[in-house]
Amino acid sequence: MDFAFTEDQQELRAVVRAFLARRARSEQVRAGWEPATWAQLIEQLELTGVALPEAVGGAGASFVEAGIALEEIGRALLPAPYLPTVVGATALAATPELQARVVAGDAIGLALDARDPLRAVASATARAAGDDGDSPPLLDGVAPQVLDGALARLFVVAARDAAGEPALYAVEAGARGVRVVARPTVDQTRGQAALHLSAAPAVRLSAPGEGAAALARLGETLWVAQALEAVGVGDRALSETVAYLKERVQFGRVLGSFQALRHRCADLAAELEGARATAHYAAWAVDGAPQELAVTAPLAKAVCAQAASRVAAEAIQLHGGIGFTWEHDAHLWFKRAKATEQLYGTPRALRRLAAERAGLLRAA
Amino acid sequence: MDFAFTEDQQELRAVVRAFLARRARSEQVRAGWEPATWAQLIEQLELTGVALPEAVGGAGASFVEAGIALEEIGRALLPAPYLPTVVGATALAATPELQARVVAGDAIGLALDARDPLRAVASATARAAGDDGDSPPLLDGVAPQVLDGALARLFVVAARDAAGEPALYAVEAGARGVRVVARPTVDQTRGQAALHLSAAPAVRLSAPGEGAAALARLGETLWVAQALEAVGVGDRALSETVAYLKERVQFGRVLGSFQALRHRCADLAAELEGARATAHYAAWAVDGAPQELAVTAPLAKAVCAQAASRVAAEAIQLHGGIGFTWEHDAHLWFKRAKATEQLYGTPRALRRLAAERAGLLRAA
Amino acid sequence: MDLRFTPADEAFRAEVRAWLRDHLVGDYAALGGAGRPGREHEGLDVRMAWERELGAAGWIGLDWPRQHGGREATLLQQVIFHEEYAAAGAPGRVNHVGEQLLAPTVLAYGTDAQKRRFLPGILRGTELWCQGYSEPDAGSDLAAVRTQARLDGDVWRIDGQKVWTSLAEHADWTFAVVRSEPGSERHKGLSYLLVPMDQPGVEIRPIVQITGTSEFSEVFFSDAVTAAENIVGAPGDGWRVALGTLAFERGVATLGQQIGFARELEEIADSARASGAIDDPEIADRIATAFCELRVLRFNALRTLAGDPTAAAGAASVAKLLWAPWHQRLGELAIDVRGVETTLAASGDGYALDGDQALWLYTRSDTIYAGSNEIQRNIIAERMLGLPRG
Amino acid sequence: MDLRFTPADEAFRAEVRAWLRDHLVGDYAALGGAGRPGREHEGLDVRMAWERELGAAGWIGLDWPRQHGGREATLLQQVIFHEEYAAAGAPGRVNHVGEQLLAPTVLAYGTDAQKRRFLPGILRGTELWCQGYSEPDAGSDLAAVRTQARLDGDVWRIDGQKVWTSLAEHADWTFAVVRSEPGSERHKGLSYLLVPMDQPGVEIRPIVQITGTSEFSEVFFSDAVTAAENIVGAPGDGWRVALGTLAFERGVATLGQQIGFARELEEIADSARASGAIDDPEIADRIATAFCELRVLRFNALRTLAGDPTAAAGAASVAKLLWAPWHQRLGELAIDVRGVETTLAASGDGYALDGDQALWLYTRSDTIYAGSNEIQRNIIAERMLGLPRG
Repeated sequence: MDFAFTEDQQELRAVVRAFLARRARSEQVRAGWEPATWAQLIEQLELTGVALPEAVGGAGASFVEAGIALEEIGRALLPAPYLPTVVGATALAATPELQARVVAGDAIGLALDARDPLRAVASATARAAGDDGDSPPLLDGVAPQVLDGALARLFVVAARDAAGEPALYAVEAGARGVRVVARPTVDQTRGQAALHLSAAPAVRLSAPGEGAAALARLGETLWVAQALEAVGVGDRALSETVAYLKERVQFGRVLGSFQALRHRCADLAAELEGARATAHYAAWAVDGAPQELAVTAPLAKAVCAQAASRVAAEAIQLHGGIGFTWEHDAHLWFKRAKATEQLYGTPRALRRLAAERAGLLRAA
Repeated sequence: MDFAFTEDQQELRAVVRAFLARRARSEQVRAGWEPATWAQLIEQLELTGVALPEAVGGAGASFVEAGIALEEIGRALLPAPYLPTVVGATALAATPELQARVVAGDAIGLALDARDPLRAVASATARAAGDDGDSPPLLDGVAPQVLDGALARLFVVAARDAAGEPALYAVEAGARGVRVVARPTVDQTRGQAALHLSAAPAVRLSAPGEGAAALARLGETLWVAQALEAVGVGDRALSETVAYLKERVQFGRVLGSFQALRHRCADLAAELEGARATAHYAAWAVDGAPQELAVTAPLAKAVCAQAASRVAAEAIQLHGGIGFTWEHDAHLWFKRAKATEQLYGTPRALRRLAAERAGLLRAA
Repeated sequence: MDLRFTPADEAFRAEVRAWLRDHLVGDYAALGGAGRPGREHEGLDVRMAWERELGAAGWIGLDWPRQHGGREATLLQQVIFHEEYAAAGAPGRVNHVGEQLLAPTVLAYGTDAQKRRFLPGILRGTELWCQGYSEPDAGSDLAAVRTQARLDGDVWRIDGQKVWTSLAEHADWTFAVVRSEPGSERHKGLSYLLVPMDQPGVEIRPIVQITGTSEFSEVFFSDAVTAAENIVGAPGDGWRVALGTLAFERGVATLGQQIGFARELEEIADSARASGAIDDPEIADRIATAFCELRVLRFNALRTLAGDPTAAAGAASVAKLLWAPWHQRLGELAIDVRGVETTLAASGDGYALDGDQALWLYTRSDTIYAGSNEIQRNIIAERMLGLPRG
Repeated sequence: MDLRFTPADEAFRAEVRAWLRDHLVGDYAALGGAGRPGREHEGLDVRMAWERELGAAGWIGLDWPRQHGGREATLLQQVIFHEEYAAAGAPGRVNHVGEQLLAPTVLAYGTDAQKRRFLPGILRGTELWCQGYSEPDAGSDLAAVRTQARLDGDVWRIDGQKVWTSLAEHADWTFAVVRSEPGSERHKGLSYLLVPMDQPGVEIRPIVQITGTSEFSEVFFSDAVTAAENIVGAPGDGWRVALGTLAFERGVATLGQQIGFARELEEIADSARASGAIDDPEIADRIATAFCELRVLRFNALRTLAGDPTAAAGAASVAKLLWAPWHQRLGELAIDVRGVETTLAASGDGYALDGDQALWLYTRSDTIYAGSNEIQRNIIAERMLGLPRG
């Protein structure tokens, strides 16, 4: 067992962090989606393909590497559709041509239920018997909250097939019957859109009988990705807060020398360390021990999102008045952390799910 | 509106506190029930009759005065059946001869459901039509957890009458069909006993049709009494902890000068101040605004018991190793506070009850 | 101990209620909760007119001496006024700072001339005030004053910056704590000046907050002037006067504030019932807990205001340390009741939030402004518990 | 990053498991969890025999150098041993202090003669040790040592008192930090002495705890003696040696400890299912939360032990600050699942508690002993976050 990142992995983290230090400064993050930055993320850093097979142009590494990127991108709050893209790409194993497009930079939107990603949001119409034949299946449905949906070229849709079974489909953003409506968000560093499907042609991604498993796997990968991103946000919030406390003088002393504040930072650091270990373990489990994800993924999301929220809330408090201004980034961390808690299952719901799956809450 | 205690009330508090400083020192508290102390409480301080009418020998004051005694006795952890006696006495309005016995020092045991004091624990047998006639009603049932039950001369029993309606009865401890079995307790400063009634002759306390209201009133008074006692326990735990922190030197400084500890004490003090105001308001409401008790009593118990528990838990922590020893009193406060939380409705259950009664949680 | 209001108090309550019923109509009634925390800049013209209505009817300066136009109302009558005012849904006051902070300071420390000059404008609702205490690098450390003032003939000349000033662009005057003795440190060498806002030397820049709205401003003084006599107390005695101002905050508005809190909680519970979120036991417990704790806030405020003398030291800090985190938790609850949809902003120009979202974000400031949680804990530890400073 | 155990590790695990299966039988198996926290004095004779069994089979001193009889096992192999040991339900070890604290100290700082004298007794399970660090008025301040020692010819003479000593009445030896330079202060002038317990100058008084049982003792030294050569390190260098001892605590037993935690949690969940308390959503959430957080403890321990170098500074403090309050909350949960009946003590002589009650009370000490929460927060703030001391 080796819990240390390899030298290559450490190098990857350093490169991504250095890139984001240049391209995701506060004013850039606030300016929103920047296609040129995304292009560099694809072309220079090859981040969308990092966990995809070499056969489709990817780097053939594991989700651990994608996780490093997720953590760093979360840390920087880069406004880019990396999370849904790298998660959605894991559902494209049967369609190498679509994976190749992801490697080339096509962003994915996850058309999932924002409360419970294991539920279908659309259904394949019975009138088109396309599930088995030549004509493509047609999807109807609405996903009201698709992260970064307005930037997606491709949607991965959780739907019921014509037989009523769960299945995953891919839908082109530009296809007929597809309508994408951007929606304003509280977390201004990440957009959402509503996806309306009306007899939209789709490509089936999951084999018959395996849809539920594919959807579960997608949801679990999503939770792991959220956990990693949250750890990045929490790490940023804590490290900037600690740096501020070391500088800021009040009552003739550096704020960080006040024991009450030091102890609160220590509690946050301990919680965040636990969350970080959990997120890293979960990132490894995506490829290394997928059978553990049923329990580990929901708990990782629950634990990490909550840690990030607590750190970000304290970051505002510990910054005092300045932390309450629009100008300071503290509110961006806070809003992202809370949105991560809210999207795709609350910490409480996911804790319960994890404990149920572990057999602890099953009725006797 | 005047929230200040009168001079007489302040004098009462001072007298009771001075008495307990002599008669409820740690070693006395640990030695358990001391009849001579109880006798002085009755004869010198006249505390069991403080809220009872002058006609039965009482002082004719209000439950505020009883509340002062409850708070101080809680503060001292005096092992004596004052709480059930003073609460039970409020149910004896229709039986002045029984109230007179309370004034004279007969302790009362509350035969209530320890989880929910509003539920009956016994029932009057149908075979004895005594509810209306000359022969006394006979009670059957078990109250497994009666506070200080082994010291009671008289039990107030929540039962169903022969018609199945809730009613309150009085049962003599020495009567036939009455069996009292002392039970060891975790909080060693307050005993419990199981009360077994088997066709035990009883005196009906509540008029037909008014039993539910009488039982509700008894339960609410009990919650207020618990709240007051808990505030006393919390006040003792906090004040002794603060005193300890002012004396104890570590790392070359008085412990109480460490800001992390000062801030925690401040949080506890704030919570306790809120609880104290609530308990005092509730004590006044028993006689001053009984219509408010339906909401105020359960919330007072919930808030005050929780405050006492938090303070007592922190008292152990802030005392360090010595706070974990049998020799120090911290565990006595801690065990009493927890028992108060557990007995007669948990804080969570009582918060819910209060909110339901206030109409906040009723279904739309 | 008798927690009923007296007949005289009830009569006063009836008088307040009747007046509000008759006068809080039309434009005034249409304001709703405008001007309350998070909405301080709404409907300002109408609210200024409303302030003058209040003044004309004698509802300003309730507790002032009669000789200065007050009613010498008791503490409880002031409480009653604020309760009724809140219960009627009357708009947020525009001159809280003038009436509750500056006026008592002038009454306590001011000259007769100052009383004649400044009290009537407050009493009639015609002169608005803003506060000039906080400075950019000072944070909770009020003594870290760097704004300078020097006496130049018959005027004070002022240079420096204040921050977190409410309603600065509408105020006619500010009271500012300034360093009048060059080279002095901390509490020494400070003076308490009254400065007109409408002059070239005063510049105001709004501070945008995490809600995207602006409730506070920075105020820059560049050779700003005020007449030499506009100093309260002696030169160099400003710290004592400034602390005096803070001490006048007796919390009479607390119970009125709690009526607003109760309304917010009821709206959240209504929303939870309508959506079915109330059936989530965690949500139900959080609503129940908020309800119980709000009652605790009320009992605690009554105990302080209706005079249990043992509750004096640190009572204001206890009240703040209880209500600010309570309100913050309420803000969290407001969006948790609705769930993931609250990640979506309201439609509208720019960054638009609905009421729940605004409450959630705005309440982050409750534990910071007017004495942060940390400052309150320091005060309680020191004054109530007697624990020594580190 | 590869979080699978290697085949070599799995083989080691199989070896441990097989040995335990074959040897943890009869009286040993009957001990159950005896000796675990809260039950440290149970079945001591059998456990001492069991310690000798372990020693004879080479399961003590796993990581010691081969020349001293160890296996030079890796950190992960030690972890595996503790996991299997806990999973098998083997009894609490009687000589943790000797094996995990004293032995590494002697290996690092001791003379060859000390190694020859003291290591074999630990290795074979024949000599038991207890710790002599804490003093009555010191609390968390380990440098506040008042126990005196002076060299008198060929012996050290020791006077003073130690406290919170586990298994003092069964230990053959103690290692004590003493003040050997009269008038010295704090970290200076201390020495690290090895002192035989069985002598007239050593008196032991048990400390009764809030559970009514006694896990610790006070140890009084009144002209107690030990040979001059029984000093580890130089005279006056005791602080460095004592800190070294603490640093040897690498947490290899952590994952084994967590297996015990998981068993406690499962028993609580079983109890909740049996009684129906599991249908109370608050209880269910607390069980779920405890489960998730226990996994976090595991991942955190794996990260530290399997070597993410970025997790080094303060990692032990993070682990302690996470597990101690977790275990305390578990104790609360244990009695809350059962409710009001847990106010009744168990029947039996004197003050008798059942397992849930004992867990509830015993875990109050988890946040105090072996570095209180407060000490851990200080360490994390300083070493991990670099925040300056006050």
